[in-house]
Amino acid sequence: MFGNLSRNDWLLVLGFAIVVLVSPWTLTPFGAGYPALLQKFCIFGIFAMGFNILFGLTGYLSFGHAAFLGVGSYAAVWSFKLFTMNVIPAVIFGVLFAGIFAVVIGFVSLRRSGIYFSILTLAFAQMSYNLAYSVLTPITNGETGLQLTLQDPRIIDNAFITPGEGLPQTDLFGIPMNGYPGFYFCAVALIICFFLTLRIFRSPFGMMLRAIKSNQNRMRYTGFNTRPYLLTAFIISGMYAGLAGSLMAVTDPLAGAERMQWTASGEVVLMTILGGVGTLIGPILGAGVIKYFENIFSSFNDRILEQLFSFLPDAAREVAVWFTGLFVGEGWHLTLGVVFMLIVIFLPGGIMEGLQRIYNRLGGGSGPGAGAPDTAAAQPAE
Amino acid sequence: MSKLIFNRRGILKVGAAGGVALAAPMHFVKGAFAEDMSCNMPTGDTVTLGFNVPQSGPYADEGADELRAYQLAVKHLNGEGDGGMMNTFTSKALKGNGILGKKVAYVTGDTQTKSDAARDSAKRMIEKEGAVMITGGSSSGVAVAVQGLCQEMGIIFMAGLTHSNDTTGKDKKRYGFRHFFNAYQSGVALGPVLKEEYGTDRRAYHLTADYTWGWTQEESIKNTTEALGWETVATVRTPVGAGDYSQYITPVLNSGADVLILNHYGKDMVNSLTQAIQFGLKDKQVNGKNFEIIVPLFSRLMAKGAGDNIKGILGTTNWNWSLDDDASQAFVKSFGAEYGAPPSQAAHTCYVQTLLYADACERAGTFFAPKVIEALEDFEFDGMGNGPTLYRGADHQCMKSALVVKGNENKQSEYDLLKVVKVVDRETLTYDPAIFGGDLGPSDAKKC
Amino acid sequence: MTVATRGELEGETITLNEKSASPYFSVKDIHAYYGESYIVQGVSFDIAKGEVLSLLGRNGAGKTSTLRTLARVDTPALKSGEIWLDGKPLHKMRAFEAAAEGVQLVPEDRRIIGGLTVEENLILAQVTEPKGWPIEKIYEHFPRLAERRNQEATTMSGGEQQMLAVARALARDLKILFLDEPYEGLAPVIVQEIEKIVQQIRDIGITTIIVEQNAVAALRLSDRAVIMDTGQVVFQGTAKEVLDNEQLRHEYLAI
Amino acid sequence: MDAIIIQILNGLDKGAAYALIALGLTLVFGTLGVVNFAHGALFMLGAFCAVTFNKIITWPIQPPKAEGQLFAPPAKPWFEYAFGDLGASIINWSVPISILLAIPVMLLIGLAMERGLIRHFYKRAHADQILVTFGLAIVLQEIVKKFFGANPLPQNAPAMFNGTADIASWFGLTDMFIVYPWWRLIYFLFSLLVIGAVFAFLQFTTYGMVVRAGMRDRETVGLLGINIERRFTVVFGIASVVAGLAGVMYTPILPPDYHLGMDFLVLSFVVVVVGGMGSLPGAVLAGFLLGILQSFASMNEVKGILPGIDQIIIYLVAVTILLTMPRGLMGRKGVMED
Repeated sequence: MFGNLSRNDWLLVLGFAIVVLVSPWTLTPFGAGYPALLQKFCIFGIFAMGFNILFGLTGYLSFGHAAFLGVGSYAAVWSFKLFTMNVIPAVIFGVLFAGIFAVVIGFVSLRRSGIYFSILTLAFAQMSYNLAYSVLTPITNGETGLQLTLQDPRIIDNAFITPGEGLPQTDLFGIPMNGYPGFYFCAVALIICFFLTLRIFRSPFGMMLRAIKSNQNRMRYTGFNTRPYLLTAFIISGMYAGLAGSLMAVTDPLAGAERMQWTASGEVVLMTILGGVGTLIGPILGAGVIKYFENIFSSFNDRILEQLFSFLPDAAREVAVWFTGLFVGEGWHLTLGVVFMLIVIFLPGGIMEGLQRIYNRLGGGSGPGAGAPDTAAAQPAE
Repeated sequence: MSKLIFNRRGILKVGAAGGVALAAPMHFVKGAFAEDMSCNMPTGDTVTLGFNVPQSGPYADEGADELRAYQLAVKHLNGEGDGGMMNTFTSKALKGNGILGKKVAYVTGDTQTKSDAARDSAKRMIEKEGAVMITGGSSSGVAVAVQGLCQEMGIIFMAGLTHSNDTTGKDKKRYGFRHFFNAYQSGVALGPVLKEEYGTDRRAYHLTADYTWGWTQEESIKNTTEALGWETVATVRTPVGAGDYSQYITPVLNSGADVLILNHYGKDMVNSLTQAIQFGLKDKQVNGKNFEIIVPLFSRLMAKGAGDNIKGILGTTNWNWSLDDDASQAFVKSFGAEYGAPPSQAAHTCYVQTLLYADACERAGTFFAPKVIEALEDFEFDGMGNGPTLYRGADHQCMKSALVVKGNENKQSEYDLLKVVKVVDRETLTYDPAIFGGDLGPSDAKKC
Repeated sequence: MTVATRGELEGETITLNEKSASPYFSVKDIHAYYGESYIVQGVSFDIAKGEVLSLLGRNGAGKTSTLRTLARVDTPALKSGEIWLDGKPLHKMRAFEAAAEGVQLVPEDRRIIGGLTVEENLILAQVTEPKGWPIEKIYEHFPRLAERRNQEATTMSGGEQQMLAVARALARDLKILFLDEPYEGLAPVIVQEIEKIVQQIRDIGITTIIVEQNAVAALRLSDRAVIMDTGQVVFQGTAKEVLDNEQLRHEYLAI
Repeated sequence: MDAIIIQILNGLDKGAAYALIALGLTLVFGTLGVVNFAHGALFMLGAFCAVTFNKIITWPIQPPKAEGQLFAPPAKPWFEYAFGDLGASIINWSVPISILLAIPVMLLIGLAMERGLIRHFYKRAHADQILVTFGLAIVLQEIVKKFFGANPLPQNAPAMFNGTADIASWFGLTDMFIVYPWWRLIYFLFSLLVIGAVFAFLQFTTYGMVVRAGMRDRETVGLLGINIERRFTVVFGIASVVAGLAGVMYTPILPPDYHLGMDFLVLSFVVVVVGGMGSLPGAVLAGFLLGILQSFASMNEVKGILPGIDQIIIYLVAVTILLTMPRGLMGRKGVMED
């Protein structure tokens, strides 16, 4: 059944699983070893990985993928509100609804290609966002975001147990899904998604998508209908986004409209490109880097900087604090912008290309293409 | 209680044990669950507060001013500087040696004025940096979202600038407290002044930001004006961040309305007001009366953005630096000396909230959240710039005076943008907490 | 003996043979790529001043790519090798610089610029130095173009567009002309007309390379021929040699 | 009827801003083939040229603090001190005058941006172009935020253009009430002027003809001995000036803040694509069309039937047009389709 995976691939999955599962320990020295951020790494890793199945393999740049994230979140929270706090149905609903949404949007948007496709997806996502923010408030609770309330029916839970005082927590058969258990739940989801993605990359279907990317026209001339393949890829990547959205709700039962805004769609594009388009690991790394910056850099303030530079004489310290202050705290966006520019200018293939270069320099590879099996799939964005 | 709960607890234990085995690091093995331990109770010689303010996005300037106020409050709590409102505050529990003898430290985060980002950043401060209390915010959506999170995690949330009725209404939480006034109180405060200035025979046209805060404000003001005998011509919802409002403003011209009420805040307010003036609404005569514009919620920082357009326009505000009571004076002096500019209303409410939390801990004698909540509920105090104030236990809303202000026609300084027309007293603004529904929920401590 | 050429100065070893002069136009072992695909695989040949050379071969042999490389357009990318025109190192230049040295390519799809009139297309050729025939002179030689001077150029027939493409090249002071499939897709009557024009160009003494499917037509005008296959030169010789060599014609030209 | 006419005016005015931004964006895309996400930032920088000019000439001279006052009284701009009434009227006219500042500044910014960054991305994937220019847009706006803060900074139109024009009376329509702010009318006329100037430049000058030719087929233009990239650099500078001028003149309508560019970015991309990638008339047409439709969708009568339509109308129109006209209103085949 898994005949298309080589021994190296299995080792890759195993290695990946280990790296993910030990991350609470390994990331602590970097200040990232706390559940909320670790959860975000996994969730956005899934989101970016799914996005990459569409963008990386077929070259179709969707600028509205955040819509599926939002739909997944809303569906999951509604599952908590209506049925049960158990996360399994929530995840299923999230993926399912995002999938249905993706069928509709994908069917329409894939009638066009290139930037016209991008704008169509952007338009759909922006419509979803604007409506969710205002007119659809009965479903989405508008700006505040959809939250659990004490009045929720929760019919399945309430049929079996008397609700306690206060809001219930999301749980997996009794294990509350916040903090580290929540992280491990997301981590397992990430590992499963990674495995699935690897399989897609190695499957004939994946090859077909790559072929579409490299020469759609030629395939059209030969009378080959590419759209079913594209639509399938679109739906799969929409479902990944739905899963990510539902996991966001699992770890924090709230769904806000701004998850669907174009900036959120833009973010996943940035993550993917930053990490390395079309590579297996790249998007996950990209997601990690951006979330890390957002969480860690924005938390720096002048006081922390003062401490950091306390070894300097007064005048030099002031200059140092002022200068670094430009890039952290409220200036963290500036850092983000600068990093994007540096990466794109100097590392067109994203972080993965950087790693590949380091690997080659260390003598690990004797030439291009001799790197790790997953990076061999790396190719520049078209 | 049904026995099934018992069963569920059983599952929970097994599950949690599994979780512990999996997640062995840090938090799960940290200390036994003692009787009165709540989340992040400080164990060393410092106590960490989490200041969660918008540092990017449209409210970044307000966030910066809030942060200034927080830093000032920390200074005063630690016994540095001139003490500001600690000297005028009627509760004398604070000694200027930190809180309960622990030096106050703080961590900061950027809410980006987005619920998700705000919750992420609050979570970081709680999970990673050990903040025992979260405060801040410059929008109701964010306040409600963070308040919900804090309830789940058992961390006290002292709301910053949030004006929606929901924050202490239908979305109120046991762990959330608001010092700032709300849309309902704005309406009540404005009523008599509107009657006095514009009479009882008016036709009002509402432009309302299309989200929860806008709606509650529209509703509150509409109720007030209709009670005065005003007619509501139309209530039009405008998209948030529309930028150009011309297409919403032009219909006002021929609608027969003689009052325009802008239920906008922040950048939206600056834009819609600027453009309304541009369309000549202020110079218009309708039904033999001067056309008037009302902005129910004012802030000085926004007034600055609107420039001269603000002149003569009525609105309400929680507090203004021009107040001449001792407390306000002490605060303005202290803030002005530190930063060279007077504090905004957002800065004021954030400063007060920090002091109130610290004071509650002192009075409770512990950081244990349920006890601190108890100390805050139904707490009576004065000397914080809004006269005698009650932290109402039923909905965690402060009952205090608020201000009706007018854009200053003749300013004495760069910051002298708002003129206080009337200080509306606490009795007038007190309402029945039941009207907005909601449920505070339990105060039982959470470990984290 | 001759004057030292640029090649010598740059350390190139040139064996002085009996011709005793470096060729007017010289292509030395050029290799060019479209992205990853290796298209031109080490092509070398020389042309003397005023000579006409046919570049022949089957579809996909790399003829057009070679011409494009010689004209220094951005694709295919020249990875190694040298191109010399009258002592100037074209391989170091980009298309617009090569054009300033007198290189002109008339591409196979003519590349008449849409949205511009016939006259504007001609003016465009004379925006920069060196200018060739004045536009009035061009109109004398191409009365059809004169008739249509204010018409949008792409609305003309294929033959007329081909005329314009050639005329546009003549509007520049050219030292070498690359004609890529000048007869492709044209009716026989028009082909004759174009052929006449090419004949004229030849008579003026402009060094020319013709790439053409119709080998016979091309060879009629040529002094020499180069045959390419899979990106490499498989034969060099006079036009007559090709026409006489049955096997060669059969194997590479299908005639 | 009055309402409809006024909404058309609103639409034209809104459309003027969209069209100006989209025009520059299309110019850059059509020539350099670069998808420039920093174009909105150029609009914002233009607006801040006006702000900066105003700041410079109104640099406050602080009167001494009176006894007992905590904060100093309002300051007087030094231009008024130095030049009296002339100074005052220059301050009054600061927005239009700052055009003189904006043109060279924006040209320099444009040239520097193209030479320093964009030129290295001609042959890179569109995704790379988007990313790098997006990064640049963030950097630019954060720098502006650092210097000017996050709050909107109101700019006043010259006093003589305050208030409204009674348009109905111009046409002797006494039974109608159509008034419109002077400055918005001026903005509309200004945009027509700029658009006209750009088109005239492209249509009636040899330089413009070369640029047009380059947009169609840059390879052939190169074969004719023209260094088209150098000319495109100038085009980038022009696009940047157009965006900047649009920004300068917009400041009295919308008090600018650092985020202004991002607010317009997505919208202007929709406009460009609806117009058809690379088509200048398409961009202008789409700008005005979407502006007018947006205004109509905001009318109470329309919103009453379709609540929320005003929030999505632009996107809805974009979807409809792209599905019925594959390459937008006036797009050409093969541009940006793969």
